[in-house]
Amino acid sequence: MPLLFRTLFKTRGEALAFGGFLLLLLVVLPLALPVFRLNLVGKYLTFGFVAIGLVLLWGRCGILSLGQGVFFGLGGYCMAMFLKLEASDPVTTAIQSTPGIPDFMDWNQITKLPMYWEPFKSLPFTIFAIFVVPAVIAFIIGWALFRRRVGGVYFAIITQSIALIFSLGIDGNQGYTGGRNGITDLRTLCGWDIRSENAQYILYFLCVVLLFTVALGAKYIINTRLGRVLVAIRDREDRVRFSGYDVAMIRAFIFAFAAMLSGIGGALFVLQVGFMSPSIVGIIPSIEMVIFTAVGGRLSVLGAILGCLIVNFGKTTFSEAYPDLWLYLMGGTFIAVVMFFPNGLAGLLEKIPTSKGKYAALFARFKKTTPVVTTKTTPISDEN
Amino acid sequence: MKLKSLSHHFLKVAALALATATATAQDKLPTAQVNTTGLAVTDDTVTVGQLHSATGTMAISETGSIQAEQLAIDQINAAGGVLGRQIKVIKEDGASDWPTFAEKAKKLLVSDKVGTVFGCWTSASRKAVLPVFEKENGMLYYPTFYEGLEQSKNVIYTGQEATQQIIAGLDWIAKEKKAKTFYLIGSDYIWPRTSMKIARKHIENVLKGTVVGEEFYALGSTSFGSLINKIKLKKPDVIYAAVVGGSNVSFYKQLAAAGINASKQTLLTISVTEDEVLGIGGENLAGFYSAMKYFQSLDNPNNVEFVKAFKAKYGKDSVIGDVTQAGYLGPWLWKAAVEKAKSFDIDKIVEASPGLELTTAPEGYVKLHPNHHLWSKLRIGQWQKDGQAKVLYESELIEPDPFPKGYQ
Amino acid sequence: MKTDHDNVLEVEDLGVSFDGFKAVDGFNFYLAQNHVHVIIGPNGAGKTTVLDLICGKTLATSGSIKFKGKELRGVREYRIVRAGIGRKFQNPSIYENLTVFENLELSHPTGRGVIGCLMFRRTASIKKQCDDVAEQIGLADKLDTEAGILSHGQKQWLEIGMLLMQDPEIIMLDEPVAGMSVRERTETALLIRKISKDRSVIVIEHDMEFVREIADRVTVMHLGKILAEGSMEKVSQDPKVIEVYIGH
Amino acid sequence: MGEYTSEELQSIFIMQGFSGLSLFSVLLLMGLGLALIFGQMGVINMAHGEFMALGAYTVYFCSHLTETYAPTFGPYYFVAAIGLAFVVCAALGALVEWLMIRHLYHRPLDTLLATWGLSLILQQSYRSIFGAREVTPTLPEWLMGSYNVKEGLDIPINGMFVLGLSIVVTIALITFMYRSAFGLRLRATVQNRKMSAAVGINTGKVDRLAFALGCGIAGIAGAAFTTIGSTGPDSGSRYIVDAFLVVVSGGTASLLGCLASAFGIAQAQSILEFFLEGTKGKVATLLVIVIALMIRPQGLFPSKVRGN
Repeated sequence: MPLLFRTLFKTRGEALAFGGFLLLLLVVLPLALPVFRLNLVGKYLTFGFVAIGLVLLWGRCGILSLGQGVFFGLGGYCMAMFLKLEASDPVTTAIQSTPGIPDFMDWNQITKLPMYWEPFKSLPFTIFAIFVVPAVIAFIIGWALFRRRVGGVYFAIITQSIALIFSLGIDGNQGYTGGRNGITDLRTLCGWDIRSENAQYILYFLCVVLLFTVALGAKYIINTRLGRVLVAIRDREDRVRFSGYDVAMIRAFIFAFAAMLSGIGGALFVLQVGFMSPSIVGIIPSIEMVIFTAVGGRLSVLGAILGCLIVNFGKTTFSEAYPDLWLYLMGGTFIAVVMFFPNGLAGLLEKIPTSKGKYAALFARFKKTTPVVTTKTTPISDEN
Repeated sequence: MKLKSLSHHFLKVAALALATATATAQDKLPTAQVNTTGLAVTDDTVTVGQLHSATGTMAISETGSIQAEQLAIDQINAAGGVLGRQIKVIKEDGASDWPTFAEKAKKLLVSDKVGTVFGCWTSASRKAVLPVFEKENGMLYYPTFYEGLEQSKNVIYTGQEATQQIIAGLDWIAKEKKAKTFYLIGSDYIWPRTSMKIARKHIENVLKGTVVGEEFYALGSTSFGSLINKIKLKKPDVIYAAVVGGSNVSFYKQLAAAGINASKQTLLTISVTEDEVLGIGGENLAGFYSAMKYFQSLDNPNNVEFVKAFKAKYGKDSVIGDVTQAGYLGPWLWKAAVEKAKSFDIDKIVEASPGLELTTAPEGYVKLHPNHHLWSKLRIGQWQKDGQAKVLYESELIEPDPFPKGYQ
Repeated sequence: MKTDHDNVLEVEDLGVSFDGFKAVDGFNFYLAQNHVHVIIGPNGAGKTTVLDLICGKTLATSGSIKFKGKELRGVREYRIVRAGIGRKFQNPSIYENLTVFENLELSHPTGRGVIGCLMFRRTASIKKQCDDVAEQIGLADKLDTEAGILSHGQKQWLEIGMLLMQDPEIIMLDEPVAGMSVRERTETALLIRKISKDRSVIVIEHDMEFVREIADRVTVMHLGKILAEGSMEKVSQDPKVIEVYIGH
Repeated sequence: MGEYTSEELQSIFIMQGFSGLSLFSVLLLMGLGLALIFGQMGVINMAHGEFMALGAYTVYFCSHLTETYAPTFGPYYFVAAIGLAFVVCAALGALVEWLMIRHLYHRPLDTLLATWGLSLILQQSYRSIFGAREVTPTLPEWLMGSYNVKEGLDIPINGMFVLGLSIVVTIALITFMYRSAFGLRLRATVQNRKMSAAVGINTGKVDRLAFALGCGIAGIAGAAFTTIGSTGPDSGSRYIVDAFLVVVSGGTASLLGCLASAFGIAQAQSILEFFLEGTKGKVATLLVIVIALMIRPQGLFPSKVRGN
């Protein structure tokens, strides 16, 4: 046990921060917030799954994916298909031309449930699919691209195009996917009303517990040899390759892992929000997920979760008061983070106790007069 | 400035309010009596919510509804409010993002306890908030013409459902233009798809015509060259279009540039209002037809007043489209229902709603059907270069039928 | 020339062209066991490209590369490394924000797959191996130093040390003494002689004095082709070689 | 297609060819500025679409001014407006480069994200200044309508205009790159930045000018697109993915790559949209491009410089 503990946390402060945060989410917030607000926090936390994936993928391994929404969407759609089938029993859908199929299929003159919907009548299969479908698809895409050494800006643009294709594909097949409206009006999970207050509390706790399990898993990866290899790939790809590592495989694995985390997030999103729609899988939400991660700290697991909470909280509260100013603030914050605090909030928090010297070093980096184009990111400090 | 230009209208409104018997300061009903379910109603105010996209891609379309609803609320307040209470508005921004709509709807109903919500524009946003309204038992006044296939206790649809907008329009064009062949074009989402489905059934089964092409383009598509060539090849009598958003502009500009104009081709659209014409440019549309229940150019006293008030508030260059007018009806219909029910309770409003009539509507007389949609007329307008429509045809009042038999 | 299995590496008729430009053409090269084989030649002769071809970084357009009788052409880089060929780059390529120890440990061949990485544990034997290699490359007292603050020469040695961790049968060094002081050169020469006791070494170098110190055999390249081959004495008297070097 | 006469088919064939060409010119115009910046500094400018929108708004602004103060100038203002769009966008581009981009050259991915933040700010400022609704400039008569070759064969004038403009811009850019002293410095910097700096080229200035030039071309593109598309706060975002794909498929090496990929993508999309319906055509096009990029990630014309 102490060994595992030491693998997970490098310092006592880190463990304390982790515990404190868990306490906040599990005890303080549920006591302080009405269930409606708590449900919102739960929704924000589902983006935390994506953000943790991005910490591994982007912060650690240097691969920027602008298509994480696709995997969030795949997980979410798997869950939504199950819930929709449950909500479409022949009794409640008796007024349809074909009772027993989802309403949007009926509106599109589909008279029989498509074959690939059938397995989603089973909960175990659905859970299996939530984990496996995003991971397998990501692995195939990643393997195809990383083997051919696609990286950097190219990878970002290709994943962004995939996000566009995915959302267009959903839009264009509304008889099978619900189209732009998405899959709405989800009510029960195996007969349990997911919209009730009780259920929302339980789902919130489920979300927090799963998120922290995943966070610990990610920290474990970061602190094993795999974590060090990821950083090494980011900074010195060729050296890693010529130390006998299969760089493409490792990248594809981490991409698939991040996708799986996104898929879990998507499924929990659907459970807590009650619907799924292509508007959460396209280009803009995919970039927003990167923003959450960047603001919180691309190197820090805890920071990324914090980023999701803070940006979304800001969005909700600030956009209630000044909807026009919100986009200025968001754009400005993002530019500032990228330019001056590449390690985000987590990086700032770590800096506080240290002497002035580090600040000087931080700013010195931006005063370099001769810009140098390289394809690598400069090694950003690597403490977590 | 508003007061002066609107005074005439206010007098009429005030008279109407008096006539409907309750809303003066003297005989105000006690709050405990008009509000038994804990809504945000005090002795002097009632809080309502407004939920539209002020930012994001849909802000283009929803701005008009936001303005019209605000105008109606201002006018109601100036005339003494609802049951003697001034309306306070909480504005929420759905930011063109459906989960945000759901989130904000929940906030309005659960945290703010608003008496009603005016809002949503796209079908997708309505579908996202619908379960919230049903679960929390809120009230939504939804202004957009839409695909039908829906009826909820908690929603009043002040725009037309698909059959109201489509069937009379197709009948007219088939008769006027002796049209037999139709090319159907829409943006790729539920409203155009459902509309085209109804249109196709009507063309094939009733008009005995043929559909020579039916295509849907992703929202935001900007290149229509290939489509236009296909149209040229098929030479339909009528192009029947439901293209929305930014694609609209590209579609009509490219159509005009390819030499397809009103002198050679009949085009009927169900998605172009005065709002869209601003972006497309009147010269690109001149001579084409729109089927709507309302045009800014309607010549009746209600509308003249309305247009004057709207321009006084939002500037002389502002325009009013179909949805904007439908948005304007929302607060008035809610006020009428509340005053008929003598209560802000949602269940009592729902009970009072069927059969409500509004004689002051800019579009003319409207009546609320038990299925929560409005009886309304359909008009065919022909677009002029100045961006206004010349109304050529006006139907009788059409019964709303959100689940049309034989069209599904 | 011998072609039996005393040669660990046999390169025959190797060629590569970039858009018609033949960077390496008809290149033959035989590396004997436990030899230090130096490739020299003026800039642009194609020396680095030869190393790139052998280690799989660049794909050859013709010829064959046989390592202990097995064809290496078309094999992915990491597999070539795992087969037993290590390569050092011209500029020191190390992980600057890891310590010397971590640099070495990361190069240890245990657990190079995804699962292996997750299961990897720092055992006593791995630790000892790191210590031994650090001793060999003269960085034993710098194990906990961050690699980024080492001197240029020490970085070069560290990279050689990282190759030694893999215990390869062939080590390829691209200009290992560039930018080193005289004393560092002498030490590097000793190091190369020492490590070639158990393995073969290919070195690319410009410094003739240094080459004389370490080379068992020398190949001179010019314009992508072999100009001369043999012992240092022999090639340094070859009139073609003299012409190329003096001509430049 | 037996139901059509051969003459009709011939006309359609010509018009279809033209719509492919016209899409090509649109893509090319979108991609050129982006490609210049990408080639120069390996940076994808996510705010490219917003620079295009700025160009379009400049035209709208000019149109408004002309109508109000100099109606007689109506038929000609458009040409001046395109020039102004170039200047305005280039100036903003230079400012952005100075404030933001130059600090991020060694971090291309971060530049991509920072420019996305910029695009949010620009979009919202358009919304604040010009309103959320779409606007349309009054276009001069000579740009409207089509040239009727014969019955059933119409060639759109605005299409020809955009095609002509894209040819002019391309030729001007190529001349500039390969015939001017600045072009030489620019190409030298791309090839070897340190060396260029060592021989006295002010690489910082070269970067700024290149970025400004790229943004200026985006402005021209945006201005030209007022003839075929819409102008709204987020109209730029409708073009970006297409523009990115043109540049990425072209490869980093040359403007030639951009030209070739714009042509290929335009023809693919034009043909696929003719035979497939609506969205399916677009999805098919994107799929083809992405799969092509997976197979040949270095693009059509990769950089030939020896890697390290």
